Amino acid sequence: MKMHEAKRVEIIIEAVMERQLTNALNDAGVTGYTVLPVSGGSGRSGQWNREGQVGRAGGMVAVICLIRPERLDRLLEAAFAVVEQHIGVVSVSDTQVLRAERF
Amino acid sequence: MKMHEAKRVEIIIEAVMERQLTNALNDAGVTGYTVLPVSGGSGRSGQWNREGQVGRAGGMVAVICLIRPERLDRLLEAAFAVVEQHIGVVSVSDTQVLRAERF
Amino acid sequence: MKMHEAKRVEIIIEAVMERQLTNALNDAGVTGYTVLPVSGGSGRSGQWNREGQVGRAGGMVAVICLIRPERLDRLLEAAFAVVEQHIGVVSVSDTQVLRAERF
Amino acid sequence: MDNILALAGANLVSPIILSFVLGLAAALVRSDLSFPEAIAKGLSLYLLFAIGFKGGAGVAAHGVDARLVAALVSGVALSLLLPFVAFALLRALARVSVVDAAAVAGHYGSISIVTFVAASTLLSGRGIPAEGFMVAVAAAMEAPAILSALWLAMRRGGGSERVGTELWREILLNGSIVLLLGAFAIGWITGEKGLAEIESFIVEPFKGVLCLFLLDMGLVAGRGLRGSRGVLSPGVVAFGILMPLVGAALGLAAGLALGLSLGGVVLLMVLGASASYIAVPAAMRVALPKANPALSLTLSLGVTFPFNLTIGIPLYMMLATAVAGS
Amino acid sequence: MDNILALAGANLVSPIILSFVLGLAAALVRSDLSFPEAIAKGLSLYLLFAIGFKGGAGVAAHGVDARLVAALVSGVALSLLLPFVAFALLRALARVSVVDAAAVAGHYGSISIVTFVAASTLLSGRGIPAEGFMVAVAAAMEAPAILSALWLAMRRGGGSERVGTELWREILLNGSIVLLLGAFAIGWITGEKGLAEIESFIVEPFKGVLCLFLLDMGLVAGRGLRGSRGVLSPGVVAFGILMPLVGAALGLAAGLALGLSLGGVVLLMVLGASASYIAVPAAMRVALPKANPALSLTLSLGVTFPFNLTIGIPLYMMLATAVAGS
Amino acid sequence: MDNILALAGANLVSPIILSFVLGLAAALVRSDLSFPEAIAKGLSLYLLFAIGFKGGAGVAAHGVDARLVAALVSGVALSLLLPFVAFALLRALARVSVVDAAAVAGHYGSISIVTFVAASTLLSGRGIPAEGFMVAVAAAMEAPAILSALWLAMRRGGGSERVGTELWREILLNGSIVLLLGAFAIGWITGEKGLAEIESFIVEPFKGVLCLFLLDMGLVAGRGLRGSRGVLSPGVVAFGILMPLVGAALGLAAGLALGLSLGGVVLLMVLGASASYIAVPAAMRVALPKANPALSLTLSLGVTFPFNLTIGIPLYMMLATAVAGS
Ligand SMILES: Nc1ncnc2c1ncn2[C@@H]1O[C@H](COP(=O)(O)O)[C@@H](O)[C@H]1O
Ligand SMILES: Nc1ncnc2c1ncn2[C@@H]1O[C@H](COP(=O)(O)O)[C@@H](O)[C@H]1O
Ligand SMILES: Nc1ncnc2c1ncn2[C@@H]1O[C@H](COP(=O)(O)O)[C@@H](O)[C@H]1O
Ligand code: NA
Ligand code: NA
Ligand code: NA
Repeated sequence: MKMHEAKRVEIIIEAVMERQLTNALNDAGVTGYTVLPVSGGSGRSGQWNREGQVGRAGGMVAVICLIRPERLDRLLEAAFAVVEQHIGVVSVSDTQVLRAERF
Repeated sequence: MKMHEAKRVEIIIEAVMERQLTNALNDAGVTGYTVLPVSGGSGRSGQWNREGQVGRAGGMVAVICLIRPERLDRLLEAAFAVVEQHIGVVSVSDTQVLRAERF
Repeated sequence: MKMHEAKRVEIIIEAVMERQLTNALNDAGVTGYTVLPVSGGSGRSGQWNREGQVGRAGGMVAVICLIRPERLDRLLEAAFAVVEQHIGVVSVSDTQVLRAERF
Repeated sequence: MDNILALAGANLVSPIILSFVLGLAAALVRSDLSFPEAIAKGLSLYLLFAIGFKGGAGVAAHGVDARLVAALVSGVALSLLLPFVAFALLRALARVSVVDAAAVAGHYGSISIVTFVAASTLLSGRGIPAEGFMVAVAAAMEAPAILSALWLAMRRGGGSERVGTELWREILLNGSIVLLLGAFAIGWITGEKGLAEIESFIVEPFKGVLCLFLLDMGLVAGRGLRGSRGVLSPGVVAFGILMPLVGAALGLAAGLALGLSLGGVVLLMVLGASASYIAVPAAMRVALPKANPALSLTLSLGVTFPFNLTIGIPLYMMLATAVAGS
Repeated sequence: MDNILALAGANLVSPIILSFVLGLAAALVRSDLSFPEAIAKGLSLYLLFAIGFKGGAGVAAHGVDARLVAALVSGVALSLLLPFVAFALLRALARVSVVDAAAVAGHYGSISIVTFVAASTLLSGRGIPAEGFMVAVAAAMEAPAILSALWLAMRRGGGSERVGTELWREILLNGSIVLLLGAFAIGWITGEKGLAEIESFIVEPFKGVLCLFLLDMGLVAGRGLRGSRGVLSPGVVAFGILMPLVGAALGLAAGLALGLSLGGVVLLMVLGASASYIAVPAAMRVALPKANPALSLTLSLGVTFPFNLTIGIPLYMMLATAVAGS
Repeated sequence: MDNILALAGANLVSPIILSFVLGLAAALVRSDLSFPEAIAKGLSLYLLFAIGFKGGAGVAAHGVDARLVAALVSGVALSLLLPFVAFALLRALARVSVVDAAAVAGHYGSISIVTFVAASTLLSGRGIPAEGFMVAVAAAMEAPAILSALWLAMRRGGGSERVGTELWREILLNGSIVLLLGAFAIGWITGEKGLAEIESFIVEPFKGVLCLFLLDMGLVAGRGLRGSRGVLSPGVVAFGILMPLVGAALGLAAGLALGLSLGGVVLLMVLGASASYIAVPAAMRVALPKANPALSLTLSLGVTFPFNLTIGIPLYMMLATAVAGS
C-alpha cells in the first residue's frame, strides 16, 4: 500500500476550550480532526475524573489531527495560541497515511 | 526493559462499519485491537458530534491495532478494502511494544 | 515552534487496574497522564465490548503518558509491575512536545 | 380551514411541541445545551419499549383483529412503494444525484417512530382510539424501503453493492425494530395484567419523557440545519414538505381500504408521511456510502419532522376525520 | 409438581421475565440492540437505591427485629461457606484449573442483587411479606465469599496474591455494597415518612425499570453465551444448575433455623442460590488475574441467572411453602 | 434557637439530605461508588426542565405578577453586586491572589440551582407557597456575576482577557440558563393544562430524582474535598461559611423591599447565599484560565453547598419567618 509521510498532532486540552481550538484549527487550514473523550487524568494541577460531573469545567478532550508535514507549523501556531494560557499538552509524532489527497 | 519494534495502526472509521472492519482485521490474522469512542470531528464531509444522537449513523470510532511490522501489509489491505468506500482515515506509526509474543 | 524530544507511552489495561496503575505511575515520578475510555476490543482472551455492562470487570482503559526520554525506563518498570499479571498492552512511540518544562 | 388552524394552534401550544421548538431554537442560537449521547439513547429505548408494549397490550385487550395481517402487508407494500414516488419527486424538484436521491427515498419509505408516538399521544389526548397493532405496522414499515432504495441506486448504476450479510442484519435485526416488536409481543402475551404491573413506568410518565426526547431532537435538528448551508436548496426543501403530503395521501387510501378506525387511518397517514432518522441512515451508510448523509438527515430531521410535528399531524387528523368520518 | 409448573408458568409470562428473554434472543440472533453503558449503570444505581431504601423503611415500620443480627451473621457464614461447596462441586463435575474453580466459587458464594430484586417483586406481587432487613443480609453476603475464594486459590498454590489495600477496598467499599447499605440506612432513619416522600420514584415505576434492566441483562448474557464456545462444557453447565439448588438448600436450612417468615426464607434461598456478576468479577480480576473471566461470568450470568429467574425462584418458593408452611 | 435546631434537625433527616451525606461519606472513605457522567447530566437536565416548567406553570396559575420585573432586576443587581462583597471578604480572610479571588467572587455572585431546588422542595413540603417566577430570577442571576468577576480581575491587573464572542456565548447561552428559561416559558404558555399532562413525570418522581442527584453531588464534593489538601486554609473555609450568610442577608433585604411572599423571600435568600458549580466554573476557565479551578469549586461544592443544604436553608427560613412574618 502506498503510504505518505504525515504528522499526527495530539492536543489534550480543557473541554471548555474545544470550540475555540477547533475554530483555530479550521482557520489554520486544517482539513480535518477527530475529538476523543477523556475520562480522567493527572498533571501539575492535580488529579481529576469525569465521573458524576455535570459542568464542562474540569474535563479534557483529546483532539487528533493528521496533517501534511509542511502544514505543521501553521497548525502548531494556531493551537499554541489557544493552549498557551490553558491547561493542556501538545505532542507531535511522525506517521504515515493512506489516501494523502485527503490531508 | 526489552522492547520490540512494532507498528501502531490507527483507523478512524464510521461507527456503522466497526463490525465489518474488525471482522476484516480478524480475517487478516490480527491478534488484537482496541476500539476507542470518538465524540466528534471534522473533515471534508463537514463537522459532526455525537451529542444527543440516537442512531449509529453520523458517528465514528477509532480502532487501534498494534502489530508486528511484517504483518502490516496484510492488515492494511484488509482495512483498506473496508475503508475505501467509506468515510475514514488510516495512519501508521512506528512504535515499540513490551511482550512481543502477544502480537 | 520549539519542540522537544519525548516519549508517548500508551498503556491499555483492565479498568479494574486503573487506580493501581496510576498510583504506580505517580510513584515512578511521572508528572502527568491522561485516561481515555475504551469501548471494546479483542485479544487472546477474546472479544469484548462495554455496551450494557454494569460491573467494572470486562472493560479496559487507555492511559497515555508523555514523558522525557530519560524517565522512560522508570515508568516502564513501574507500569510493567502492574500490567505483568494482567490483561493489557504497552507501547512506546517517539514524539515531540511543546512546553518541555511540563514533563 | 379554521378548524385546521385551531387544531394546529392547540397542537402547537402543547409541552411536547414547545419542547421541540425550544431545542431547535437553542441549537440555532448556538447555545451549548446538549444531551449526552447515552441519555438520548436511553430515552429512545424507553419510548420504543413503552410504545411497543402498549400496542401489544392493546391488541390483547381488543382481541386479534382480522385486519392485522392485512395491515401488515399494506404497511410493507407502502414502505416498498413510497421510495419510488420519493425518488421521482425529488429528481423532479431538485438537482440531486441518483445515489443521493435513492438514499433520500429510502428514508421517506421508512418511518419515524417518534412522529408516530407524537401522533398516538395526540390521538389518545383527544380520546380517539386506534388499533394497537399499528405499532407492529410501524415496525414492519421500517426496513422494506431500504430494499427499494438499493434497487433504485443499483438500477441507475449509482450503487455497486449487493446486499451482504451485514446489511441484512442491519435491515432485519436493527435494534429499534427488535425492541419495538419484542415489546409488542410482551405486551400482547402479558396483556392487561402485564400492563397494570408496569403502567406507572410506561404510561404515566410517558408524555414527560417524550418532551425531553423532543427537546433533544430539536437540538439535533437545529445543529443539523445550522451545518446544512448548501445542502438544502429550495427544491429540496419543497420535497421535504410535499413528500409527507404524498405519503399521507397514500396512507389515507390504504387505511380506508383496510377499514381501519379513524385513529388507525391517522396513524397510517403519519407512517406514510414520516421519514426515518435512526434505522435507515445507518443502513444507507453501510449500503450506499457515496450518498451524502447530510442531505437525507437534514431533510428528514430538519424539514419533514418539524413539518409533521407542527402542521402535518393535525392536518392528517382533519383530513381523516373529513373522509373517514366520525 | 403441577403446582411448580403452574407457578413457573405464571412466573414466565410476566413482563420481567419476558424482557430478559427478549434481550437474550436479540443478542443470540446478533441484533445490534444495545444499552449504553451509562444507562445500564444508571438503571442499576436506581435499583440498588430503591431496594435498599425500601428494605430500610420496612425495618423502620416493623421495628428492629431480634433476628436481624442473627440473619446477618448467618448470611456472612453462608457466603464464607458456599465457595468451598462450589469449589468441590465444580472440580468434581468438570476439568477446571484450581484458579478458575476458586474464582467461580467466589461468584457463587456471593449474591446477585437483581435475582434478589426479582424474587422480592414476585413475593410482593403474591402478597407474601418478607423481612425488610433481608436487603442488609444481601449486602453482607456480597463480599465474604471473595476471601474464601482467595484462600482456596492460595492454599492450592494457584494464586500468589496477598490481599492488598486495593483489594480490601474493592471488597469492602465496593460501590454496590455502599449504595445498598447506605440507602438501607436512609430508609431506616427516615422511615415511613421518608418512603412516602419518594414513593412515586422508588416504588411505583420500580417494576418497569426492572424490565428494562433485565432486557439489558438478557442482551449481555446473550452476547456472553455467543462468545462462550469452548468455555461451557456439559460438566460446567451442570454445575451452573446444580450449584444454585445446593445454595438454595443451605439457604433454606439457615432460614428455617433463623425462624424467618416464609418470604424471608425464600429470599435467603435466593441469596444462596444466586451468583454475583458485578462485585465479585471485578474483585477477582484484581486478585486472581490468571482466572479466566469468561468462565465465571458466562456461568453466573448465562446459566445460573436465567435458571434462577425462570425455574429457580418459583421452585424455591414452592419448597419453602411446603417446608415452612402457611 | 431551639426552633432552628428543631427545623435543622427535621431537615437533616430527610432522604434528600441523607442522600447527599451518603455520597459525601462514600467518597471520603474512597468507595468506588460513582455515577456515569451521562447519568449525572441526565439528572440535571431533568431537574432544570422540571423546576423551570413548574415555575412557569405557577406564574400562569397566579397571573403575571407586577413584581416579576422588579424581582428580575433585583436579582440581576444582586448578582452584579455580590462578587464585590465576596472579593473583599475573601481577600480580608485569606491570602488569595487577585485572579483567584475574582474567580471565587464570580461563583458566589451567581447561584446554585440545586440549592434552590432543595429549598423549594422544603418549602412546598411545609406548605409555604412561593412565587413561580423565582425560577426566572434564578436564571437571571446565573450570569451577571461573571461580568463583575472579570471586571475585578482586570481592574486589579490580574486578567488579560476581553470578553470575546465565545465567552459571551458561554455567559448568555449557557445550557442551564437556556433550559431553565425555556422550560419556564413552556410552563407559562401551556399553564395548568400543560402541567397536568406531564405532572407524573416532572412533579411526582421529582423528590426521588433529587435524592439521586444529591447522592452524586455528595460523591463529587467528597472527591473534591479529598483532593483539596492545601487549597482549603481556615480563612478560606471561614469565607465559605460567612459569605452565604452575607448573601442571604442581602437577599432578605431585597426580598422584603420587593414585597415578596415568605416563600419568595426565602428563595431569594437562598439564591444570594448559594454559589455556582456548573455555569460559572466553565466560564471562569475560559475567561480567567490562571485562576485555580480547585479553589472555587471546592469552596462552592465542598463547603458552601453542604452548609446551605444542612444549616443554611432552615436558618434562612427561620430568619425570614421572624422578619417577614408567618
Ligand atoms: N505528561 C502528560 N502526559 C499525558 N497527559 C498529561 C501529561 N501532563 C498533563 N496531562 C494532561 O493534561 C491535564 C492537565 O495537566 P496540567 O496542566 O499539568 O495539570 C492532566 O490532567 C492530564 O489529563
Ligand atoms: N486530517 C484528519 N485528522 C484527523 N481526523 C480526521 C482527519 N480528516 C478526517 N478525519 C476524521 O474523519 C472524519 C471523516 O472525514 P471526511 O471523510 O474527510 O469527512 C472526520 O469527521 C474526522 O473525524
Ligand atoms: N495487538 C493489539 N493491539 C491493540 N490492542 C490490543 C492488542 N492486543 C490486545 N489488545 C487489547 O488488550 C485487550 C486484552 O488483550 P488480550 O490480553 O490479548 O486478550 C484486548 O481486548 C484489546 O483491547
Ligand atoms: Na414514510
Ligand atoms: Na450465592
Ligand atoms: Na449567590
